[in-house]
Amino acid sequence: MSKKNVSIIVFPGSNCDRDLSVSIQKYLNVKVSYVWHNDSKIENYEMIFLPGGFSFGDYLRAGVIATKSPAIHEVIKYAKKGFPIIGICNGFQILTECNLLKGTLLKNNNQLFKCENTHLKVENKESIFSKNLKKKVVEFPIAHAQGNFYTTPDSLKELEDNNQIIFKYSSKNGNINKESNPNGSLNNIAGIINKKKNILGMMPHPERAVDKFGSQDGILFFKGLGELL
Amino acid sequence: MIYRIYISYKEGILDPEAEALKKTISNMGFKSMKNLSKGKYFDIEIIDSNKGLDEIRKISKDLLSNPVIENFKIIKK
Amino acid sequence: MIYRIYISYKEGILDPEAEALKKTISNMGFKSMKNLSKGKYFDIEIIDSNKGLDEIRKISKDLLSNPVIENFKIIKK
Amino acid sequence: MKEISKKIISDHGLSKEEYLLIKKILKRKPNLLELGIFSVMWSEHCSYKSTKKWLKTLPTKGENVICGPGENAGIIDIGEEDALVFKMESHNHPSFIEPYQGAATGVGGIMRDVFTMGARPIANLNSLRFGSPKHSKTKNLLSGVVKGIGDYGNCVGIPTVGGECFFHESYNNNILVNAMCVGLVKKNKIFYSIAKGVGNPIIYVGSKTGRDGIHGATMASAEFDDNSESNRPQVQVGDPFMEKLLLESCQELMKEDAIIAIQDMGAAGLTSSSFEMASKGSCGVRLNLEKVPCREKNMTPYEIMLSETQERMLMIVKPSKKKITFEIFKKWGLDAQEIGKITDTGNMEIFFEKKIVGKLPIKPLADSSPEYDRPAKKPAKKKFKSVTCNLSIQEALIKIISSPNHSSKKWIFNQYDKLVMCDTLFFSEQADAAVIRVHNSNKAIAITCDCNPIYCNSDPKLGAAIGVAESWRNLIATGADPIAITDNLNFGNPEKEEIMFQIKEAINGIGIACKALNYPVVSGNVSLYNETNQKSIFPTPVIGGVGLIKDLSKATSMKINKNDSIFLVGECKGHLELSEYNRACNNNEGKPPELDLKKELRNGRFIRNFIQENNNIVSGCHDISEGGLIIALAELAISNKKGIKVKTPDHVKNYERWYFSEDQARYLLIVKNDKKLNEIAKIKNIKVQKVGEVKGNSFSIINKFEIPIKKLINYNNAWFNNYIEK
Ligand SMILES: Nc1ncnc2c1ncn2[C@@H]1O[C@H](COP(=O)(O)OP(=O)(O)O)[C@@H](O)[C@H]1O
Ligand SMILES: [Mg+2]
Repeated sequence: MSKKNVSIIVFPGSNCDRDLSVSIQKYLNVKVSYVWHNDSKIENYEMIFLPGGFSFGDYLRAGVIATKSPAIHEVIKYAKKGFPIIGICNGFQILTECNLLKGTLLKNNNQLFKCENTHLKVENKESIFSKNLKKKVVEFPIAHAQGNFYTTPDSLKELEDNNQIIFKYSSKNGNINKESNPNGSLNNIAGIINKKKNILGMMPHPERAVDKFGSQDGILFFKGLGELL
Repeated sequence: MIYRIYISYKEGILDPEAEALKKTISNMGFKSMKNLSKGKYFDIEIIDSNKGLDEIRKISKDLLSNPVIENFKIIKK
Repeated sequence: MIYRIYISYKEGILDPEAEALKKTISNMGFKSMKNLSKGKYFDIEIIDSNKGLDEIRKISKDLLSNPVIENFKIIKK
Repeated sequence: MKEISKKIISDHGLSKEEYLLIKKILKRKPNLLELGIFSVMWSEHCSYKSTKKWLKTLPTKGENVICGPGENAGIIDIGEEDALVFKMESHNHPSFIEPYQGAATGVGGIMRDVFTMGARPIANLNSLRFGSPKHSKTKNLLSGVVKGIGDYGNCVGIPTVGGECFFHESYNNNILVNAMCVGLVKKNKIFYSIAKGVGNPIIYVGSKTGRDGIHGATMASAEFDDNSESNRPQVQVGDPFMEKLLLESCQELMKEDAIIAIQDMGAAGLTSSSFEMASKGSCGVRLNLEKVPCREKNMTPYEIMLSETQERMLMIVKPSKKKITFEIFKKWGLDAQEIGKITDTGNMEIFFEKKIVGKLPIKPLADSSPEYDRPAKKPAKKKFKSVTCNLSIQEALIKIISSPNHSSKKWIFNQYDKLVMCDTLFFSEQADAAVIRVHNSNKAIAITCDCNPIYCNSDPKLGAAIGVAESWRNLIATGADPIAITDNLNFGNPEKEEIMFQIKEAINGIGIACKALNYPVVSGNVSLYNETNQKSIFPTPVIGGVGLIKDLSKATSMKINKNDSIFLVGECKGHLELSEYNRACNNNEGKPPELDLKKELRNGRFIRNFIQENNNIVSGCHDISEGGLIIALAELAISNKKGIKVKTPDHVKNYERWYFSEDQARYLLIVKNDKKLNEIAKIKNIKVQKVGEVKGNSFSIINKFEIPIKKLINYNNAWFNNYIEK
């Protein structure tokens, strides 16, 4: 086991913190420190996770109230220094709300919460987060009401030009089409990174794909992160 | 003193909820509607008007609206 | 012709979102706020004003508002 | 103070006799506050006055039962240090008035009942009944209820893993929303609601009290009429975020050895929570109502005591732990207040701004809570004419799987987060019962809820017993050992003799089945007066069953693999009355199938042991229920997206009876090795016969018909999508 710890920031209303920590400890093989949203210092900043859930009830807009927490100022600090930051589901929403990632996540196009398995085409195989995935298409479940990715045409172009799109919802065979778009996301976008390429935000849940009763592609995802430490 | 802050979608941004409503309304047989858009508002009561208004501007910008997709407008009630 | 329909909670109904926002705003260090309430609005453009207004009333009652917990108010813009 | 008029008394749902009893207990006239307290304590909802006598007959003990009915929820032992806490509760009336909030707060309430005992909720289920899809209200009610259930559980982060949804015109104006929650606790960390220790502080925590649902508890016990909708009482609004904070802060506080007793403020709010805690601990309480955090201005003691604001808890803590208690709640951003003390007076003394505003003796009030033996009468037997059915097997199959009650419920459960907590092994439609891993262990639990109101309407006793047996079968089919049930008894007005008859019969049926299957009742809920304009719902005693899978690698779903053989375990007797097949032909009369509990046990044990001992050759298992053999087979094909070739055994003469009968005690067992199954079945003297094979891309009965699997799936998915979109 690596000596380093990684951090999971916990907000009131986070509910995937434990799930994430189980996967991280098991497959990334490191210890996890939970950082309470009110803490103004993050001790273990080599890798920081923002978990899924409903921080502050997702009132107003998913993720926005969390961006006012002291711990987020720290997250922004380490993000700027280039440490890897990973936001999953609510974590992704928080990252866009504090402008660490481009765009925003609107309500799903059918206005309903959606929980189902999705297939994701790995669009960028070079990023530090995806280079070890070794599969063209991975299967992770989604569970969200606000996962409809949107951004302005300019910034979409920027995301494309810089190869910042990591995952797109696709069919099992990797076809990106309307039928495989679960929530109306622009160009089927499911996960992106920032320009400096150290921050990942994604709606699907890799930590829910580590069991032999469902997909196990999440194991690849977490093992792949191991190299970053 | 109460200020009302209106939040609305920026022009050109598709509001799926409004789209869904339009569809429902026409399905319900209402034929007069030409267009529908929607927004939210917040009524904030403050103590002191100078500093208060300043705070309201900040709250509107930093919290209540999402600059990627929304505009806000502050009106004294 | 555009009508604006305001939807707000009936008095005494718990609005957990407003409660959460009040807390956040005061945690953000803004001290002037005495109270906050919120609502939504819809701008509906219609063709014909007589029948149209009638339809708007129906839409407001049957679709846009939840009469158990919400009030609505129609205003000509 | 307002004089108590006859009208006030009847507005409070109290009878003349009950009012006289109140005066006798108090030895004086009550004031309005006291009257209000009596009325909620003696409401059907809180006192079970019409059913208590019969509920006492249920079997509630067993080697695995740690806590039976009487507490917030029941508790069973699942080995090592672990126990499960579970209960089901109805939110029928509130959900009809405001489907989204009604259903959401139902989920919130049942979760609090579970975590108040120290458990962490690990699974939610729900059992829903709506009116005819053609009824003007049904669509809105369906969308609102499902969204309400989903949004609440999703936000708190508890997976909603199963349930049922059934449409029938008898629910047109009285829908049923029953929510079940299962929680996990360490056996030595269970918390109860027994107040102790004179002088100990009573702490209030959670949402501020508003004028929500005042009289909700009495409302839940009153029949609707056409005015109910306009006469709307204040509905309760749920705040799942607050619930999550309460859950986490209570879990944290429970580690501190601070809590003496704890209880959620459910129906009848502060009144019943404080009263019940004191009553169980045989002590008195003194409440200072001005200390209660209020959301609205000028709330009266009456309103504060009767408010049903959600997401509030009451607890008695050790005085030495007051500081840490407040610190923990503060960390979670919650308002906590000391609102009173435990006393030795035996009275509930209510103070408001230093003045005493109400005083009630606790024990006499509890002891004299009414218990009725209401008259019951068996309705006259109706004669019926059997209509012959002229649908072909294929037509009937398609009609049934594309009907509202049998089409895929994906539209519903895709709105539920089924996977949060990462321990869901199987959820609805993957297996007969949801299977959830006990976190960080090698065991799992299976959970299901069931009721067939069509059967219950014809024969409440047999119908209810079949409900118990079906839930037991569903657990067995996942490889679990069934342990215990919770129940939710939904009926019409008990003051009517034929309804009282249904209630007594159903409870009797549950008791008989539970005794025979060694499957005790550890908790439950009763919802009466589900009628509008004299029209009652079908009797709907919903059974929530829980079982244990000691080795989770043996958990079994409805999985089938190519080239597997499908065997029918159990006997076909050809009972078609009240079957889906008959109903598809508008033939709605008759008796439910016969239930032989001995055979049920024998077949169930066989399946359970076979799954456990020969797991390597078992692919899946599925019980046969509504729709009969052919629907069970079609469900396997649909959920696996795989073709099945069905072969009719040579001895079969009547195809309709063979494929559609709803005889009990039957399963489909899907195996990789025919010989082994035949051998073992022979030794155990169990009737098994091969009915099909997993092959190809279509669903077919040899020499009868063939439907491409994609088409079959479309039939099964179409109804919900079309219904909601339109
Ligand atoms: N039908 C029933 N079968 C078994 N136990 C029941 C039934 N109905 C109620 N109970 C038990 O009676 C007690 C009181 O229930 P209830 O008033 O619903 O509690 P709460 O107000 O906490 O929700 C509980 O312990 C419950 O399990
Ligand atoms: Mg309770």
